[in-house]
Amino acid sequence: MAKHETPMLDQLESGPWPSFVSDIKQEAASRKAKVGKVDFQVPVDCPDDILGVLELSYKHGRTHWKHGGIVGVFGYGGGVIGRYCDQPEKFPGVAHFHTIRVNQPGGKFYTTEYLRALCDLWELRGSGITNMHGSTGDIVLLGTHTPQLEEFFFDLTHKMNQDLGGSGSNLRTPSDCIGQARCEYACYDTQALCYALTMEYQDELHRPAFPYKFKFKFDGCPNCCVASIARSDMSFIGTWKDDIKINQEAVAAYIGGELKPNAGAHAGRNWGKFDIAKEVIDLCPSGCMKMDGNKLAINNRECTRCMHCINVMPRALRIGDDRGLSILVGAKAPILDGAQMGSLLVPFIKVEEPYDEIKEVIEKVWDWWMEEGKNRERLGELIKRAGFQKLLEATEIAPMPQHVKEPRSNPYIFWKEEEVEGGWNRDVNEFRKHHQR
Amino acid sequence: MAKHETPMLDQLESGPWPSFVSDIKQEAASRKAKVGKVDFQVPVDCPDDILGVLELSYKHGRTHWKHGGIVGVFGYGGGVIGRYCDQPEKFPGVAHFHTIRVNQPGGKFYTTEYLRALCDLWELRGSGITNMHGSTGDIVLLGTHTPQLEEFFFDLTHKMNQDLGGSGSNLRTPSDCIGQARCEYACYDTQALCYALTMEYQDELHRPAFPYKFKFKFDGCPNCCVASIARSDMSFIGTWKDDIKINQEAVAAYIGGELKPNAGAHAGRNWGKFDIAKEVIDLCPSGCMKMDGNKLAINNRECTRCMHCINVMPRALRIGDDRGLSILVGAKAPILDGAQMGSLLVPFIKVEEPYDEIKEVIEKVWDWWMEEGKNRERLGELIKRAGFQKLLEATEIAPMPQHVKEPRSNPYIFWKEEEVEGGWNRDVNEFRKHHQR
Amino acid sequence: MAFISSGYDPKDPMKNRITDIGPRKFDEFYPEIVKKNKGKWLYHEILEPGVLVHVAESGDELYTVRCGGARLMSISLIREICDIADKYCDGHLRFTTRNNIEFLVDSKEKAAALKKDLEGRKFAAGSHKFPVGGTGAGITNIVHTQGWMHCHTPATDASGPVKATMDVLFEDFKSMRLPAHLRVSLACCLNMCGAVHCSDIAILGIHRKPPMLDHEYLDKMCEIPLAIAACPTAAIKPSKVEVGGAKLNTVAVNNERCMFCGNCYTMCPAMPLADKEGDGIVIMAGGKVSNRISAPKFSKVVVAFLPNNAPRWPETTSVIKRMVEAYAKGAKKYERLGEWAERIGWERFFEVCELPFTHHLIDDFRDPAYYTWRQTTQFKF
Amino acid sequence: MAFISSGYDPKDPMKNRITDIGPRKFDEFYPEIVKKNKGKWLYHEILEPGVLVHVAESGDELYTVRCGGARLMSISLIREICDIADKYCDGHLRFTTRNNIEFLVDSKEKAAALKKDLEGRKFAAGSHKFPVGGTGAGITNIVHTQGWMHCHTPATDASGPVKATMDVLFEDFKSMRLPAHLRVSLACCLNMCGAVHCSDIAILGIHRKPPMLDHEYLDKMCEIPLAIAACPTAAIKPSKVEVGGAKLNTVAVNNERCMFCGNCYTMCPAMPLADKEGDGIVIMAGGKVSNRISAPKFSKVVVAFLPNNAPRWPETTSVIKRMVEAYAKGAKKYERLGEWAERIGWERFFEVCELPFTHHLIDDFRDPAYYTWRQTTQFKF
Ligand code: SRM
Ligand code: SRM
Ligand code: SRM
Ligand code: SRM
Ligand code: SF4
Ligand code: SF4
Ligand code: SF4
Ligand code: SF4
Ligand code: SF4
Ligand code: SF4
Ligand code: SF4
Ligand code: SF4
Repeated sequence: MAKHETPMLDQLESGPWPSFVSDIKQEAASRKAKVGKVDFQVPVDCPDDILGVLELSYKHGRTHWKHGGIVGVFGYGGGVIGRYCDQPEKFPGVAHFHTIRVNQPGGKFYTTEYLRALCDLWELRGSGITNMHGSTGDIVLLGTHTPQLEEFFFDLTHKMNQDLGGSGSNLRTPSDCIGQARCEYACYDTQALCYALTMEYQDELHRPAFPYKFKFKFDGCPNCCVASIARSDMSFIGTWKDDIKINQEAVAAYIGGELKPNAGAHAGRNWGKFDIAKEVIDLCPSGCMKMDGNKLAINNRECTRCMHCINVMPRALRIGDDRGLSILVGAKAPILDGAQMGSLLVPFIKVEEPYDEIKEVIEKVWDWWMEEGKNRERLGELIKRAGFQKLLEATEIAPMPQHVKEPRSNPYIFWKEEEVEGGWNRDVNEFRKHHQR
Repeated sequence: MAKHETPMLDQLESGPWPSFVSDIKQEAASRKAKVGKVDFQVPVDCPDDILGVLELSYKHGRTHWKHGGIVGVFGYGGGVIGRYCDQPEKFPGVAHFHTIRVNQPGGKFYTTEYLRALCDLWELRGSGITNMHGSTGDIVLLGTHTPQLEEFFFDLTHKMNQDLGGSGSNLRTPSDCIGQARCEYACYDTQALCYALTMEYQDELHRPAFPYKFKFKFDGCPNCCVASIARSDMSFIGTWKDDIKINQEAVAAYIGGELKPNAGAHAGRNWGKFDIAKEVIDLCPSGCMKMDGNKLAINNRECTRCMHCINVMPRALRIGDDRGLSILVGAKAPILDGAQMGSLLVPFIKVEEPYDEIKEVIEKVWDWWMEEGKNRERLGELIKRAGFQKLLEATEIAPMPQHVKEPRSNPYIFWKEEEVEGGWNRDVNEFRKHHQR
Repeated sequence: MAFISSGYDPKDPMKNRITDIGPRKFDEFYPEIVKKNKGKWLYHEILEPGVLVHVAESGDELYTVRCGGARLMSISLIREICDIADKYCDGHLRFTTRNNIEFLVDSKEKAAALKKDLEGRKFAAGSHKFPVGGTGAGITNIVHTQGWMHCHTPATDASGPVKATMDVLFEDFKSMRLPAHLRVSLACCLNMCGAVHCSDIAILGIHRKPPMLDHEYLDKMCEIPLAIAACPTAAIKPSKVEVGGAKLNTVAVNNERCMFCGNCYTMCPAMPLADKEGDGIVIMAGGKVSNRISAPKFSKVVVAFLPNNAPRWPETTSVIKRMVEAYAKGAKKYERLGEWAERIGWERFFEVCELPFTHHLIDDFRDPAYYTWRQTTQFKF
Repeated sequence: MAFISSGYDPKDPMKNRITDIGPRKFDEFYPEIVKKNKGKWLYHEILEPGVLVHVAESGDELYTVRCGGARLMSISLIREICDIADKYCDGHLRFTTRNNIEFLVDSKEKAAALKKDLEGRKFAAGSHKFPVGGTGAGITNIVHTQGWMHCHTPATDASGPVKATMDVLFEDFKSMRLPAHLRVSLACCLNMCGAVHCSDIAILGIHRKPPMLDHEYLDKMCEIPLAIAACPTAAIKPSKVEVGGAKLNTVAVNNERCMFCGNCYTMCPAMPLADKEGDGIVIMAGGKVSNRISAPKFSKVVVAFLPNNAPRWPETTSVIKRMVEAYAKGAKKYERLGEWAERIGWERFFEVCELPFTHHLIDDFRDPAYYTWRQTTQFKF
């Protein structure tokens, strides 16, 4: 007795992996059951209609959602993505279907108390359907009607002391890896820095003043568990300057087989006896490791901190103590000029409250981008267009070989006049005295 | 009693390396001595004036040569580079200083008889100064006066049965490595192919009909001793398809130290005992070698024919027997769009007289380039602008993974209408029936 | 239904309005054991697929049970998750950066009981609610986007292909037999929300037909200059049409130059691209994000097009399965898919994955394309 | 001097004119032993620097004595070379692709005598005429271009810097102590005639001042549209000037956009760039051509500018010497300079070669520049 026939979606209820179809159906049932108990502010059968629209898309092979235009809450330029169904008569429950982005907490840690409150609120004022989480990191509340936007926001701020996340041409919701909260590899407190900067830049987050979107992500180490290097205009990635700490007994234990390589990550297959030469030393990208008799020796000066040896032998090797982070800039998806990974701008910077040094870099980058960037031009695209040197000038960072994978292979250097002895002004007639036409 | 004071150049007579200054001085002296014996057709003191101009350039830090405009021999569009001195009064001997490019013989082998005849001719009709050889490969005869150009050409063709090389927007003088004439690595006869194509395309070589210059170079194997992959619009590089031939006794001899690794190329330093694992097996880029007990085993299917192992153990390893060449296209110097190495177009083609298969590829490439290429656009630049696919279409070569180092990382595929089911013509009103505005 | 006011006053929006308060502070949500040992973790171990222990300097042991799920989640399910967290984890839990759920407990026993409980829970129709796994050298949850569930520009669905793919890869979610992590991602259009541009395997929706032009309404619905400016290939020009006598401003598209990016549609709803036959899926492979051993890599296009064959996208799932098996068979321990492909050479990759190589896979987009062609005599037959 | 006619008749140029006959056929010039064993060589050995033996299936042994020389050569010197070839090699010799001279003989004894003879020959002022060497893992002859000896666009000389550099590298021409071949090349302007764009070490002339404009003559001397079209950065625009009352067509250059390539000057002699302070040398390093082990590589700019300090270019030679010594010290056997720099990282390369890193070395020329920046957290301090 479902509202819509959904033969294709029903097919997706089979198979072992959790079925979103079954889940939406359970929500549909739960809402029906609560009629009278909950005074739903958006149509009760909204989840049924979601399934209905989706089934129709499966039939047509096309989406049935259209542009949202500008909907949102007063004074904010982001946090809401407007959507309307292009078949509102068939699916009145989702005629409006705006998403709300709620700024997730650091490390995506929750208390059930918080989540339950959010569920109650979303049951009352929304579809009851969410994304835990969106790709940027937000809690994405999927679908409500226009009149509910302000109401929801008022409740969210007043009852839950919680704000929206970003969208539009502003700072997007920053996100971080779990880091020091549970990870021995963390070189700095990702959650603390992420939170501090999110709070410092609330205005940039809520009120579009940028040429385009701008993203921060915080990874505690080069393993990049929040994929910052690939997905954020500015990535903050933990690293260290001094030596990897070695526990030789534990090294021996790995060699001897008492400890599982890579913390057991490969336990699903018999890879044979652990071979430190083949599995660690030979794979070290900088070739800076060797065995001194039965002791492991690392030439730390040549180490590029790729994490491999530490990942393989976490009980034997630990990150150094002189910790900080590297800042990389410009990562983005391919549209329009091709994808970019972050490019190294600051090799090493200390992470110390109130993080003034870090903020200084951020603000210099923003000033330059807001000054030079075209509409809808991501930072990475501007760096490409203007040249990396320009970014260095704007941030007052001295050029160093760490900035490049390799020096330029074309000799087309744009010299500045002040760099050239005698300047550029010359008298052609002087020249002609020695060189006839 | 030199004609010009040349204090700076004189300085370059010291030091062990052969001094071009001393050499030019000796030519100046020789000409003076022959006055009366030889009826010099360009000023006797031409070599003195060369030194004079050069000294002046050392003083001024600037060249004193100017554009040659269009000088040459009747009916040819190339072979002569016009030059004039911008201080003709000071240096009448080099007031005109056109170079003549003489198409060198394959492998740059000569008989003294030929060279002497050329010297006599150049003594009579030119400066007596040459370049053995120019970067493209020609014999470059450095400096004569305009009236001598036709005279020289007449003598060259009639007395020496020798033609000019290329310049301008035409096929440039092809050149080759020594190959089978003296090299055990040669996978085909570079001199035979170079000569056959040079003769076949004499018209293209002498009469500019191309958008820009076009270069052929012929390397007998991937060692690339004539640098074809870096310097020719079309490089013909020897390779093979079957197995590297192994002489296990010789392998043992290398391991045992009876044979010098790399034919003694490293004899100038004590590198310690030869270690086949470290020096060969571990350096094999495809990792396809190993020792089976004391026998060397190569997984030839995975071999990329880089030559390393053969170079190190020439007496143990020999190129395969199923030989041919690879054709790479588009190499050029950086001007204007950045340098290009040749890109692989034909992985393997047999080398059999009359080379029709090879000529077919060449002519398809030329037809496309002459059709699509802009003025002064090198083949490599056209390929970049039009896309590698277009070249494949023009040459009717099927796309294969060998054509790429890696597949594209952007998904911006330019689909053709005929590839897409239902084509591109659609009725928006049909669409609107299911999707309201 | 009666409208329930939150207290918000439309006539005076600023009346005790609260703004710019940001997210709740992370430490409010930390479990005790995390508060106590934060920054003092010594090492960790993966005890079995989906179960981790982290040991702190204090000697404390933190057990994590990770389970997968559809990130498209109802509040009913979230409430069930809360019930579980209340029962075992004094009300704490977290989500991972790849949409898995992590329950944290302080003893092995609790972890075992919890795991048993989770594995037992199923939806009415029989699929797991909380499959435990997704750790180590296996395949974890697919990060994805909206698709036909919410977005206006998708060329495929997200949740459907993800479900279909995870059903096929389920065994690898629950085991750790692969040479290294294998990350699968999906994005439903070229905007590529997420990290599909650097995933081991990526499923990407693409359009293949140029926009339709809703001439009659175009000028009303769009800012024509913005639509024109949005096109990366300058394929859009201003133009005029006659509709029922009236001369209307509109645009013309040079179809030959269209790369089907959909930017015009984002700017102008009167230029829809979506089409049943035209739209479908591109498969990419060989990307990575971590800096482990090799630098991060972009994913490469390895299959130019597969149809949107709902509800199960069998062509897509079988290509992915083939790649995973070839990788499992051929790669060395610790070698990511892209590192493996580069070691054996892409010519071998296509061979062992039984994928045809078509002209679409050769880069012809702008200058850098040159660097993807083969500038050496080194290749394998 | 009396004009000597070749027989060419200006009034009837076609009169028994011979054209399109091409070069002489290679085999006319082969020594007997080459004719006999061509394509049947078994192996070779480098007996000592500059002396090679190639052994054929027939058992024949071909000894090669290679000697260096300035490719800028007088006919007097060529005649001397011929005398030597007549004496030892029954009138045969060849030149290598790097402008060395090779004398081929069929016995060890002849080779020894020949070598002795060659080493003995010197110019009046004392420099060697025919230094034997240039083989194996050493430094062979420098391939170069015209410079101030013949060309109109050079930013430095060719023969002079080459002589100065080879004097400094002479020991390495005569020995084989390096880890691998080390190729040095020179080109005197950005046209880069030769293979400087892929040499282990390259000396390259560059201009640093935009063209002067000879307004008064520009329109007379040049095709203005061609000059404008020649500029890769579109820095040149048409313009007008007043010279003595007369309005003349000319061009204007946007100096900020100029990359000093000299293309305009090649098209238009009224736009000279050459300047004593402005012109000088760029040092590039790390290129290679062979496909051995690694694919061919482009040279990278490692020193942005060194002055034209004639006649010895001491700044240039000392930088080169430093690089050679650092390479000799640091590289592994068989490792080319570029392979070494990549293994230790360019940050280390600059350190061990004691070269400053300046902003000029960061690529900012067009799109591909991005790929030269560092997109990983991996680097050395
Ligand atoms: C909701 C979300 C996908 C998801 O289901 O998770 C999303 C959804 C949209 N993205 Fe995105 N992006 C989302 C994360 C991303 C990411 C990943 C990230 O942030 O880590 C990227 C790649 C990284 C990057 O920023 O480059 C991303 C790259 C884009 C782009 C391409 C931008 C570019 O410069 O390359 C667009 C196109 C645009 O901006 O017009 C885009 C545009 C959009 C729009 C607004 C479509 C549009 O043009 O209106 C989508 C709205 C969909 C809807 O109906 O809700 N979205 N988008 C993600 C945000 C959820 C959250 O806040 O947590
Ligand atoms: C003579 C020679 C240099 C030498 O001393 O050896 C030479 C000399 C000139 N080259 Fe070259 N090129 C010479 C080999 C090369 C090579 C090397 C090769 O052919 O293997 C290259 C790099 C490979 C390539 O073709 O890209 C080369 C790339 C150029 C370029 C850049 C072309 C490009 O597309 O990148 C130019 C500029 C131009 O064509 O206007 C150029 C232009 C010139 C001009 C004609 C300068 C001009 O614009 O008028 C030079 C005349 C100098 C003179 O006064 O004699 N020359 N030129 C070489 C020819 C001698 C011979 O025939 O053997
Ligand atoms: C929980 C999570 C962080 C979070 O804040 O949520 C996490 C947690 C850990 N990661 Fe991660 N990674 C997490 C996403 C990632 C991502 C991001 C992604 O996939 O989108 C990456 C980059 C993937 C890539 O390179 O494409 C990532 C690359 C790594 C690596 C490098 C692996 C490699 O071979 O390149 C390690 C090191 C290792 O596995 O030994 C690592 C190691 C770890 C460790 C062992 C760190 C530790 O000591 O606790 C954690 C458990 C590993 C495990 O799951 O087997 N983590 N890790 C994320 C779990 C996602 C999931 O639900 O499966
Ligand atoms: C004579 C000559 C060919 C010719 O037609 O004239 C030649 C001859 C030989 N080359 Fe070469 N090469 C010659 C220029 C080149 C060039 C071109 C260049 O430098 O401009 C290259 C590419 C250089 C580069 O990669 O940048 C070249 C890269 C090689 C290699 C690869 C070396 C490497 O480590 O990458 C080998 C293999 C080897 O040396 O074992 C090789 C090997 C050889 C062998 C051993 C081949 C043989 O079995 O006879 C010959 C003697 C080697 C020696 O000189 O030690 N030849 N060789 C050229 C001598 C130039 C000179 O006077 O010094
Ligand atoms: S990025 Fe590093 S610190 Fe953060 S969770 Fe992953 S491994 Fe731990
Ligand atoms: S971290 Fe990476 S680079 Fe450093 S020693 Fe370990 S494996 Fe080598
Ligand atoms: S390219 Fe190969 S065949 Fe030719 S000379 Fe060099 S090594 Fe011999
Ligand atoms: S030729 Fe190169 S790739 Fe082939 S086996 Fe020898 S070293 Fe390996
Ligand atoms: S990838 Fe495209 S279709 Fe999917 S959510 Fe992002 S913008 Fe929408
Ligand atoms: S889809 Fe993209 S390329 Fe095609 S017209 Fe629209 S904007 Fe231009
Ligand atoms: S490099 Fe430049 S200056 Fe030197 S010869 Fe070639 S074109 Fe002339
Ligand atoms: S030197 Fe080159 S860049 Fe400068 S104006 Fe002339 S052509 Fe343009």
